[in-house]
Amino acid sequence: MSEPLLKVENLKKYFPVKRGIIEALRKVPVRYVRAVDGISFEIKRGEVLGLIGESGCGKTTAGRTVLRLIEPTAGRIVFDGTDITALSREELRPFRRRMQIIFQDPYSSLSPRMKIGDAIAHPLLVHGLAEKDEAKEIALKMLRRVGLTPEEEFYDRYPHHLSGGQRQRVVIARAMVLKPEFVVADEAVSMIDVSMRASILELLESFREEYNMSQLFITHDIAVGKLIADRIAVMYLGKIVEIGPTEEVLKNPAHPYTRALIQAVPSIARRKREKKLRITGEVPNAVNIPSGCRFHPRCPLADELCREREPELVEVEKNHFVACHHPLR
Amino acid sequence: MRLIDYIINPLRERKPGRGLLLFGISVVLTVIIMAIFAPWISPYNPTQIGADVFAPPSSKHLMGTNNLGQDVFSRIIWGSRIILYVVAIATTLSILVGVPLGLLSGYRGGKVDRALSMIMDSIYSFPSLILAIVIAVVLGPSPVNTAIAIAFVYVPTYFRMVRGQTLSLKNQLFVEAARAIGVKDWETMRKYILPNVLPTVLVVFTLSVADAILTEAGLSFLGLSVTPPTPDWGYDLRVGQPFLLDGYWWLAFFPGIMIMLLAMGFAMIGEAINERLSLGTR
Amino acid sequence: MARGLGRYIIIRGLMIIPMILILYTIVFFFLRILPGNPILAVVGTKNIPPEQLKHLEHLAGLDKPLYVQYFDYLWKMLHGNLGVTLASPMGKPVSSYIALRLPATVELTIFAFTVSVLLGIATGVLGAVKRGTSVDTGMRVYSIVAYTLFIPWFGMMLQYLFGVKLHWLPTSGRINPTITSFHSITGLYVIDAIIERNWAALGSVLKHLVLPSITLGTVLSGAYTRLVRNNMVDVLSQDFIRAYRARGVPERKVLWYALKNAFIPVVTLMGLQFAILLGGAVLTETTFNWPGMGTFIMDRINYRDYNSIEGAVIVFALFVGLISLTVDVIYALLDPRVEY
Amino acid sequence: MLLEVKNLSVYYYTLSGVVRGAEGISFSVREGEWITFVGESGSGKSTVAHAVMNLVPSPGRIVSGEVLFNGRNLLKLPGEELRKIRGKEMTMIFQDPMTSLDPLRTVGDQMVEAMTVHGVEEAEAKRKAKELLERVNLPGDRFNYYPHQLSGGQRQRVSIAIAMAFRPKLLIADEPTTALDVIVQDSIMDILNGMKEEGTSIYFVTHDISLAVERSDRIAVMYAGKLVEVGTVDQIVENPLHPYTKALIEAVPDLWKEGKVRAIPGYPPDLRSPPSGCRFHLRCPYAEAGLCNIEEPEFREVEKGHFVACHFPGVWRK
Repeated sequence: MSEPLLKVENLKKYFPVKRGIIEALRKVPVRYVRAVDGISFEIKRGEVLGLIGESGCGKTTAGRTVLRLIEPTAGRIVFDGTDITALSREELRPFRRRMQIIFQDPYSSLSPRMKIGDAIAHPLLVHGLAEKDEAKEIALKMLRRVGLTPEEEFYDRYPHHLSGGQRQRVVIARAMVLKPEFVVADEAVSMIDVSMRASILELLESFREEYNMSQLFITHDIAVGKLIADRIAVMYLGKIVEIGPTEEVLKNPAHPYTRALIQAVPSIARRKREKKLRITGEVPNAVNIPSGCRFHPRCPLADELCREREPELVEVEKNHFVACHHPLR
Repeated sequence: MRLIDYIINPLRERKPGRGLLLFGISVVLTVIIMAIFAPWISPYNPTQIGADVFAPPSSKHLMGTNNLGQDVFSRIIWGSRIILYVVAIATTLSILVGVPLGLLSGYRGGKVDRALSMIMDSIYSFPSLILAIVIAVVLGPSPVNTAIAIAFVYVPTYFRMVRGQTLSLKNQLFVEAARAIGVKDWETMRKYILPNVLPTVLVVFTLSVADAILTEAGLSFLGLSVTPPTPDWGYDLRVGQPFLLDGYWWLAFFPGIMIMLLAMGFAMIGEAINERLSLGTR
Repeated sequence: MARGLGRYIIIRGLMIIPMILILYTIVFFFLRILPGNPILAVVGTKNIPPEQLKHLEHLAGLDKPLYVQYFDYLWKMLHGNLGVTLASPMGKPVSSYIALRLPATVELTIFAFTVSVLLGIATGVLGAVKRGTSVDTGMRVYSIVAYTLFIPWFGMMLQYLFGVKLHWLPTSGRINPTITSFHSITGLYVIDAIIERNWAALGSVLKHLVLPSITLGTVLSGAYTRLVRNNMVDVLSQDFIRAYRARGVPERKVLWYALKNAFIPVVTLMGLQFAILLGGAVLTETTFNWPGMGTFIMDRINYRDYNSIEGAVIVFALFVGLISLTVDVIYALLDPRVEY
Repeated sequence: MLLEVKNLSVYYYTLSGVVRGAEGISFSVREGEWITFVGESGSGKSTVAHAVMNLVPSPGRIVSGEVLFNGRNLLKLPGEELRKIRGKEMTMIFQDPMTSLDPLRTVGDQMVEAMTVHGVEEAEAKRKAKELLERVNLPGDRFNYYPHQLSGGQRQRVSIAIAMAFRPKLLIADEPTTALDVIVQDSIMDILNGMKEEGTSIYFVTHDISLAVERSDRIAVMYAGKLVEVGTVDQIVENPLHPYTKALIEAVPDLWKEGKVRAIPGYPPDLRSPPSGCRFHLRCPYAEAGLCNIEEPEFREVEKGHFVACHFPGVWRK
């Protein structure tokens, strides 16, 4: 089996909570939001890993930390055999070409005062991949490729002339123009209308095939994850609680939280849902993380063990790992 | 969008704010033309003392004459030169200092940013006219010194605005995208942040020019800007005050009106652009 | 809660210190470090005996090294000692002059401030409620015109109209000099007159206050008009306002809640506006011959009395600092989202 | 009929032109039913919901139509009469729980006020407010909290609790779960369902058609400011007649459906200058030149209770 393209080991990102002047003077210890609290995963070439969780679970921070857009607190990120965790910004620059990000909000992802053609051409100039004229040619081709035609006309437009769906195509084009090997797609279709969502997903899929590109696809919507991911990782309060092949995880969720999430998703195909597992309450604050299993206060199956000991990820099925003392089977 | 479009587009489109803009631009242009062509437009020598004192406005003296028999209209025309000159220098200086400092401070953050912000905030929160008075007194009365005094008190205005904008732009996804692409810091500032700050700079520019005009007029009203007999609106207003109470209203009336028209012109341009901006770029 | 607020006030109070230090340093830099011997500037000639010059310099503390001067003055300042005047009358404590002049400025600014806020809120709310109509446009134009009114000119026109033409109101000073029965205690004449139950004096004091406070207040109201109007429009379009209406809350109450929300940013503006108000006070005082801090500075400038100017600036800085502290506290009390 | 909307049109008079937000909308809501309006952003679904409350935000204006609530036209009612109905007989909850409560007042204050303005005694209102909080699964002590101290889900519960105060005949819920996570969404939907069981008609607005199918009785589909199809859930899901409805169902990612989703080609039209004829014809695979692009289809009843505005309803099955 080939070496994975991306390997993340025990990645952590803690944000300090702001203290007032008095607290600082009194030397009250700094408290941390443990946004990402030790996650590990691998992504193979051409593979899509869906990272799923509710708001505040740390999935977005995880995506940014993997790209070192946010500096990790601890852990290791290995990209194509190179440990990029400690590289300087200068040393990191060549890797920037090989890994890219697509954001959720197509409105703030583009500079309002930069022509969309220039936005797409600029990455090429930054990495010295093309001269000005050539970069423009490539950008025009890219516009055509993402379906913004006539491309000459679109090149000179500013983002405010475009709809959300069109902007997201520009954002994708800007990321794809560097032919990256790995892309973090952070809720890339959440703000796109349903009728256009599928076409954006198709576009990403076509680039994945063309470049044999890996993706970390971050989403809160399991149904979207099901469509695009080869494997799925479910995050809760900074931890991965379950990870495995998409089909397997969705058919046989082993973690109570995963099952609850799946049950809560509305569906047309299955209009009346069974609701065996009721979970209550809301995700707690990532500053005060519950002891033991962090899901235990909301878990109907929790017992003494869950309150005391934090479960490790264990393999319940081939390639299917779950962090639960009482996995559902 | 080019910066100039923020002025031209609203002029072309029939939308609210167009009236303001038209008014503002025509007033400002008129004063600029007055200043440039003063020697040709002005009917009399503005410093020429005449026997015909306190002549009320008439066809001979459009705005009357003052206590020294000088033609008020000619003094108004020549006076536009000083105020424009001072305000132009002052604004250029404060933009040249304030904008880059604000950009850097906001983008880099850290201790330097905190110290700089504190200094700027202190100056900003202090009555600018009083500070300008102190500086102008120390430097001595001359148009250049007045300009320096005004520039000093308006640096924080630009600094704070640019810094604030930079801070919020820094959190926008497109700046993060620039980092993800691998764009160097100074280029991020130049290509991604600065162009987005400039429209707001334009608004602050027009509004602070309006402010600077009033400050300049204030300083010269207090006798801290030019030495007589140089024609100057603020100074002429001061000279006119005692005579106003005697009923010679035209000595004070016209210089004051001019000061306010010019300030209003810039403020209205600013208001119109601001409205355009707050409508969003969408 | 009360304890938290006390703590908050102390922390905010401490934050004034660096601000005053910075301003002190800037003024010190301009007045002492830039070339030019203030004593010579005062005396206006170099032909004075060296001993006398030495004596004068010693009196002003100018013979010491700069850093000693810097900390000396700072130390004295902490004890409320702002040095002595450097020009006629020479050697008098600056603080006694300021004690005499400051109340006049405080009184003027309080009245002007009230005028500006009331006028600003009234015009702003009117603009917002009549949004998009000609009333709204009128209020917008009012805001710009008020903002760009030149204080001396506006003051003079009011003087001309109400003083010279109509003889309704006095055009200079704080009180009619023919009222001899009046003695100032606090320096705030309105309060003094009330304490003394001297109604004739009160009437005269109030009459003298009308034109200066309207002049200064109108000019300052423009910024409020604009902010109140825009905030109000903003708040009125928010969901919670619609939610109030959807619940059948009477429109009068809804507007009141909207105003409360729109008012919070206005509080922040008040701090900054107060600084502008003080600046405008200099021009107003000059125009109306008002014996306050502004005219004091202008008087001393004629004598190049740098100590007095420095002292006055420090007092202004303190004033501004206290105002911003007050504003912060009001803000914290009004907005439950502020944590303290 | 509890609510009858006839030929309602709402235009937004923006600086860049007149946006025809909703045009010629007619439908009705029965007592005790749950009707869901589905549409993408800009379809006019929220506009209609606001118009029913006579709460169209500026610069929008209701340019024509009638909103009959229990037979009375809300658009013609004097302010005080309307106020008495709002909050008591019909009420509304909004999309963004972060902005739908007054940030300066406690939850309790706002709850109590909602009752006292309709004549409930203060003490009684307080007692009832705490009871209502418990009914939406919030501890009674939240009464003294300010909105910013609550999470989005909790705030939305507060809004619903306020809406429950008088057991209204109609609750309009404008995308109340869009800003919330799925598990919280599910519990909010359950609470709304509880209200329905107590006799309140639910007028639900969502962009997510899959959210509509489980609890609704009927679904109304909107596209580009027009109502294109109305029917029972079965009619809409099993037997959609408008090409847009069909395409929308096929475009939604679904956990329990095999196979790919299909995008609808093109983009929604600009409502400042909507296309002539059927507004969907530019994106419709079945559009016929000379008819669909010229003549606007009539909104008509094709089978019992199943309305559609299409020249060729269900054409793909022929």
